[in-house]
Amino acid sequence: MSQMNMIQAINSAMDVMLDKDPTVIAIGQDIGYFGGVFRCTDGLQAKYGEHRVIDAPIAEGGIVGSAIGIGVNGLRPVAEIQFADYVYPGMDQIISELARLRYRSGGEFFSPVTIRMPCGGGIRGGQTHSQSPEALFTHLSGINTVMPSNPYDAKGLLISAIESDDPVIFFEPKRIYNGPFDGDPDKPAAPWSTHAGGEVPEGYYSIPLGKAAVVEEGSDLTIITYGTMVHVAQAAVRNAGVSADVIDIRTLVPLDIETLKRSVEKTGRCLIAHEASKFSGFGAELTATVQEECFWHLQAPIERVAGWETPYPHAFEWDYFPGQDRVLAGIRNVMEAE
Amino acid sequence: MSQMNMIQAINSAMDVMLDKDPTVIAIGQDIGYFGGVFRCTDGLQAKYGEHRVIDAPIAEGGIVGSAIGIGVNGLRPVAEIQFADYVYPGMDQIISELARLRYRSGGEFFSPVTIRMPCGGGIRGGQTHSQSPEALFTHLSGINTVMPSNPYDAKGLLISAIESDDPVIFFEPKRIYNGPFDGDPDKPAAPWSTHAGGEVPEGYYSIPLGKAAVVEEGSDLTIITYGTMVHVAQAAVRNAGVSADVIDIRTLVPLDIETLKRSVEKTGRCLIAHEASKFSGFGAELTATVQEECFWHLQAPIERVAGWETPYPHAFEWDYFPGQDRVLAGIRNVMEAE
Amino acid sequence: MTPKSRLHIPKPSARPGDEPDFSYLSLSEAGAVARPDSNTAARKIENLAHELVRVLDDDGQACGEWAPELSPEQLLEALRLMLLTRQLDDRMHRMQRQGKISFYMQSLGEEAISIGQGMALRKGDMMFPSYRNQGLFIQRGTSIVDLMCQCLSNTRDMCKGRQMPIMYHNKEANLFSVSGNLATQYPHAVGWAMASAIKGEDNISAAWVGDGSTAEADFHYALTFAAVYQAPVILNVINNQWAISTFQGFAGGQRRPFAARGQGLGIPGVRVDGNDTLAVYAVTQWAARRARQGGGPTLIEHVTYRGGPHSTSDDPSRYRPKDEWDAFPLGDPLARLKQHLVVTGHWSDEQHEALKSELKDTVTAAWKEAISFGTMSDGPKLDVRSMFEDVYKEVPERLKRQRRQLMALKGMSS
Amino acid sequence: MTPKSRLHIPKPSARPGDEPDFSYLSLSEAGAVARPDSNTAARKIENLAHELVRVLDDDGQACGEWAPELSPEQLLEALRLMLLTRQLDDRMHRMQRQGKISFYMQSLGEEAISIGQGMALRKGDMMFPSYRNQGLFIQRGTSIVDLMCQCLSNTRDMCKGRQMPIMYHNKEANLFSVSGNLATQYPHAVGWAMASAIKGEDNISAAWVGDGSTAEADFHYALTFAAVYQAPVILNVINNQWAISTFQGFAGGQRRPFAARGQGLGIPGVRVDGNDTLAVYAVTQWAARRARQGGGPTLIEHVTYRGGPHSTSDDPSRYRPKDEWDAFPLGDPLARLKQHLVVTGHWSDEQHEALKSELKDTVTAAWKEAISFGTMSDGPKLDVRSMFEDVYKEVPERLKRQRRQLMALKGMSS
Ligand SMILES: Cc1ncc(C[n+]2csc(CCOP(=O)(O)OP(=O)(O)O)c2C)c(N)n1
Ligand SMILES: Cc1ncc(C[n+]2csc(CCOP(=O)(O)OP(=O)(O)O)c2C)c(N)n1
Ligand SMILES: [Mg+2]
Ligand SMILES: [Mg+2]
Repeated sequence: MSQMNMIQAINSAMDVMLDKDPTVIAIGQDIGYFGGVFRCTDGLQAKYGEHRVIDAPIAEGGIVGSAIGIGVNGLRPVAEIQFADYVYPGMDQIISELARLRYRSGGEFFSPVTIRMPCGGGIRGGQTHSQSPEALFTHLSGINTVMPSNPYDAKGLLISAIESDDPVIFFEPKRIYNGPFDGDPDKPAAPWSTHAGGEVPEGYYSIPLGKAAVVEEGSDLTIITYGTMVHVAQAAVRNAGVSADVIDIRTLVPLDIETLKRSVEKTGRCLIAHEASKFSGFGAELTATVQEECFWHLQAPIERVAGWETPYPHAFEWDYFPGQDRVLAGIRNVMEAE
Repeated sequence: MSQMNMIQAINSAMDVMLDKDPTVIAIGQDIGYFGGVFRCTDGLQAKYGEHRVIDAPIAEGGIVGSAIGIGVNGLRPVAEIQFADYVYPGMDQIISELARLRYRSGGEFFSPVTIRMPCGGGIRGGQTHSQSPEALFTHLSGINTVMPSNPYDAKGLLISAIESDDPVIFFEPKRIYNGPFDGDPDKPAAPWSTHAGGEVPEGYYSIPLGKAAVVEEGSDLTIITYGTMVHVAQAAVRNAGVSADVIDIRTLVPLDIETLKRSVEKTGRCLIAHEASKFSGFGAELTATVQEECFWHLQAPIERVAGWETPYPHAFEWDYFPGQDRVLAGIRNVMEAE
Repeated sequence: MTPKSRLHIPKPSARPGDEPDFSYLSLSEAGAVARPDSNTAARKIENLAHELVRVLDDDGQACGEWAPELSPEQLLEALRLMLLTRQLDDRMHRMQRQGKISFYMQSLGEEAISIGQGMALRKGDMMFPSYRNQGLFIQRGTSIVDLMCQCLSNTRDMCKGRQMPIMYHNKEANLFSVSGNLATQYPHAVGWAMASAIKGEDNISAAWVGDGSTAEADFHYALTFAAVYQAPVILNVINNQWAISTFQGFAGGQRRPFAARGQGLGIPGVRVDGNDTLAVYAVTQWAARRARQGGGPTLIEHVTYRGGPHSTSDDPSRYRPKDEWDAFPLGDPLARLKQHLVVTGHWSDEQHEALKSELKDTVTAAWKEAISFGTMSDGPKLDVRSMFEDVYKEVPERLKRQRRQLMALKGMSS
Repeated sequence: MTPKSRLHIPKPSARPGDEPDFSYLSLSEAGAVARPDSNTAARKIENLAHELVRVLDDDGQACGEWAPELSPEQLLEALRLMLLTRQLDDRMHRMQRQGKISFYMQSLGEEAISIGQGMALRKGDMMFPSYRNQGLFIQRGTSIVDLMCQCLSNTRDMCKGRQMPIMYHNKEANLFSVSGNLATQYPHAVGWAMASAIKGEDNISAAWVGDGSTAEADFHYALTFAAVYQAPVILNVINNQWAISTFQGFAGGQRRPFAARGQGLGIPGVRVDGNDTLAVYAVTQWAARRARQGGGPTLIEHVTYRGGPHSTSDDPSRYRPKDEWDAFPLGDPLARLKQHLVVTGHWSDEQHEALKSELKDTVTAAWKEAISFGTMSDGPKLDVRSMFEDVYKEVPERLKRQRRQLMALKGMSS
């Protein structure tokens, strides 16, 4: 066991897999000699060589497209998109090719590409370094979508993603790369060493895709969330003194419906929180799923707490994505509804 | 008034606007000399010249990107993407540029681009001529999304889209280009002349974006849908003899929540239908919205009837997207739930 | 606004009713272009992108440095495969017209490219075809029945009914799955070649797109990655003059040959007579050797003509002269190879007619066999349950549930 | 696997600790490149993409056919604007270091490009800048205070707080909104130019990207559309040798100059000494005339060096020699223009120092004024309600409701 922040945990997952499986290769902008703009691949090129940790041209579609071909030829590529905000030039290769290759070839071809990308706001990065586009990927059949909320999960889930023969979109909430964040921008960031998820085994382990984690147990309501918002929700619950199940879904696709169901059937009340805009955000699917599965147990409308429906605004980011106050207001709505 | 099918109505909308507003131009693959693969721009280049109805290279990102620049320079471009399945190379320009330009420039720049594209299945087009990707666009702040279900609406809504200073994604369900389709592939297609929506004024008129149409009135349940599925739902309701409000939302963004609310508050039961895959499809947002707005009126879980969560399959398309049988099964679920 | 517009709008040389006019095509004499060593530096051979490598002259004689060493047997085999491709296309086109399949795309007039290139590559080389490369499948031994079954989406369809007709693949034969999205296979081929280089293998890859598709982003991505990493890949542009209704000028063809597209990245380009099987073979062999030797990518432009409609959904008489193909200066690839074999004494008109009718019978027999595995209306049907497979490696719970729902609705057991 | 890999991995000429090495840069002597007429056919001037247009020689004298007719006043104005740009950059970089703004990007070493090109274009010409073209904003008269207010996201921010620092725009001055997504502005510029041609106007447009950004799809789209429609546009590539940590070889720069990228589409390319204000001006004027005369697009590669870190988030000492800029053979654009003015008798060291301290004061005064409109921590603040505006032309009901929700939470009136 070691103390790791999320960057170190991701780096460690890459290291473990590059070491364990000679077919694993990494490709992305600035990931090689430099070690990545967030240093998630620091030291890996020195260790595994520039033929396995490969700097790429600034061409997201080319990175995804060539990674598909690399995967078809028996290697196992982990591609990095420098920021999730820059994935869109690669959308066609992801949607039309990566997600559909196995299906369209009657199961004969596939490409086990993992695409890592930092997402989310709170680093004063403005609209091109802060987006949370995860919902878009969850509508595609044929790929899985993951977003961890702590170093332990990040490493275990990334290893599963790399090992999976299905393509995985792996979102890394950059706001919590260095420590959990409770939604209060004025408070100094807590280091991961203060958090159980900061204890990370150095070697190989994996966490299966498709299993949610109940990170807080309670009886009054269920909060379903993922990524940075897990910590904001936990803090809100603690500070408000309500008794809530806080569920970190960890993988958006496949979604662990059983865990959600068990909790909402117990509490009868449900709040869903994410940073992305509300309209057609992933909270829409979560809401629809919960109301389908748990309708008769619901004692109040499911509440969505989400980013406003504007592009990500630089100056107002703390007012844009939900902090504890909005989670709390949501909790009040859910608890008082009748 | 004339009898028009949907292709003629769209052609007429383009004609009216090219004639009325000298700044309107059209650009797209094969739309000029040839008149479009579905003939939606037939005759328009001959009438308005090849400098206003412009054939484009096969480069969707270039079409959207150059249209943005054309729009910034005071013209009003209507871009055609040959099939919605081919919009993805243009995603970055749509998401990062078109949708955000007004916002990021403090309101000083905008580009009034309309992007037309045929969508949906049922023409034996396989996975690259049949997709329904509308949900992806509804999550983006800064653009509107429209999908008409008949010639009258198509013309009126397209004229509004072209006149709008906000960008519009305009989906044309190609299955009903030539006539309404009730979901039964074995029945000969009914011509638009048998449908009230096939009566179309020849000149200028517009239908505001953001207003749903109640196309069928009833009391037992509310069916919310759009595009081709409007006709499938209507046929299912008629054949089953249930009394339902069938609501054609017509514009997905902005969504006419008031009309949905009024109906569901009246009926207490709600079914949502679309061709696209269910998971994170637009039905998720519709479900979430309805349960938020009408929770206390709901007597049964909201039911989603949608495409299966696979890529679009060529051979099984009639089993893939919902026909009357699945709508009926959904209606039974909603009506019998307790 | 129009009267004062100064925008340049590309115009084809002829429209319906006009005389066909190919004066815009710059041609070289057969044998006229020198053949440099396959490891010559790219900047020394920029001429190859502008001239036209041709081997067969008007009399059907092979001439010049590019004339490949192919035995009469090999050439006869090429002829047979080209004829088979054409017979298959003809049959399937008619089957679509009769409503037996939903869609089809012929490669009429372009057969020399797939067959010639297929013969010049090794079994271990990976191919990333476009939808007009059925010849590659035939050359690599995919059975005609298999191709037909794919078009029928029947119980023996290699795609299990998941794709439109002609979107074949053949895993064992190293033929990648054809996509309906234009040019997406280009970066795949480059990635595949990168992996081959990383593994230290000497297999190369090849990809094909049409003239129109060069405008897509993936064309640029592929060229950039190929140049940066010097990937062992052959990138082919099949310039058949048309992209549905737009002529190649709408992809920039009025300005420079497509073979020159990579010059700004130092990728050598070779412009070849795509209707000359020998030239196509020779150029491909040259590029393959270059790639295998570590010389990186080559871009090959095949100058040819789309002899048929774009697809069965198309009507070219709306946008180009009906007799344009007849006027195409590079002729018909099949007729030219036949002529070569005849003038060199290895073939005769009688033999040709006999082969034609033999292959017609082959195709007819294949069709009979293919439809025995099911058609759109009759015979065995794909199991609808299979629709839920291969989305992921394992069928996830959600899809199992959806499968049960569908089966219940259809009153079938799941 | 690595030992046998045959993949080519581009390597920069020097890494931290190594001697800087620019031997890979091919240079021409000042005055050595002939200046063709601006309407010369593209194929006749392909040399311009490979040579290097230079006007100022090592002694600061202007020489050769490209030497532009610029008065001493104009040159002094260029010097002033370049100096102002550098002073502003220096100040803002330091302000970020002190936590006063969240982010900044200097144009250190690249000032000649924006200022020289700005001077060569007309007021009606539209500019689509990248994030390292602050000089264009300065040259077109945007006040320093306005630029600072944008970086502060304060009450006078032209972007109303919606974008990170340096993502300026200036509608009145025909400067498009800078985007954080690389290269997206390239097709916009082409579209704008197409519209200008359609309207029959003779305004042209210009766009800028970095060497690394040429790998993006939008670069290809823009070149293709520009070539096909012969759009009146100047497409600039600022080759400052680095793209964050990757040197220009990762965008294909090891193979051919970026100026050659359009040759496969018949777009003339001109490679110019980007640190030579006179050469930059002359080449831009040439390309602008060509475009206005209907000669279509020109691609200009400016050879320069990124003197500072990529941004305030970057530490270049991790990936390149600390003293690389000092060794850059094309020097410092500011020093070179100054030298020219000194040797031609129009300027002196004393005047230069005086101007520097005057501009420093200007910048200091501007900063004082700017922060009076608010900083990240103090002073007037943008009204948070404005966050909901400009998503659409009118604020839709949904956003009004969300605004009310936020206001209620903050205990403010909506
Ligand atoms: C991304 C994308 N855009 C548009 C289309 C529609 N489309 C199919 S084929 C075609 C023309 C292609 O022309 P070309 O590349 O010259 O190939 P050819 O058909 O001549 O072999 C078009 C526009 C598509 N399949 N994919
Ligand atoms: C689409 C996209 N991908 C990646 C990035 C991240 N990024 C920002 S600047 C940069 C390097 C750009 O280098 P270059 O084009 O040479 O311009 P320079 O910074 O040298 O002026 C990268 C990779 C981005 N902003 N947008
Ligand atoms: Mg073609
Ligand atoms: Mg650079």
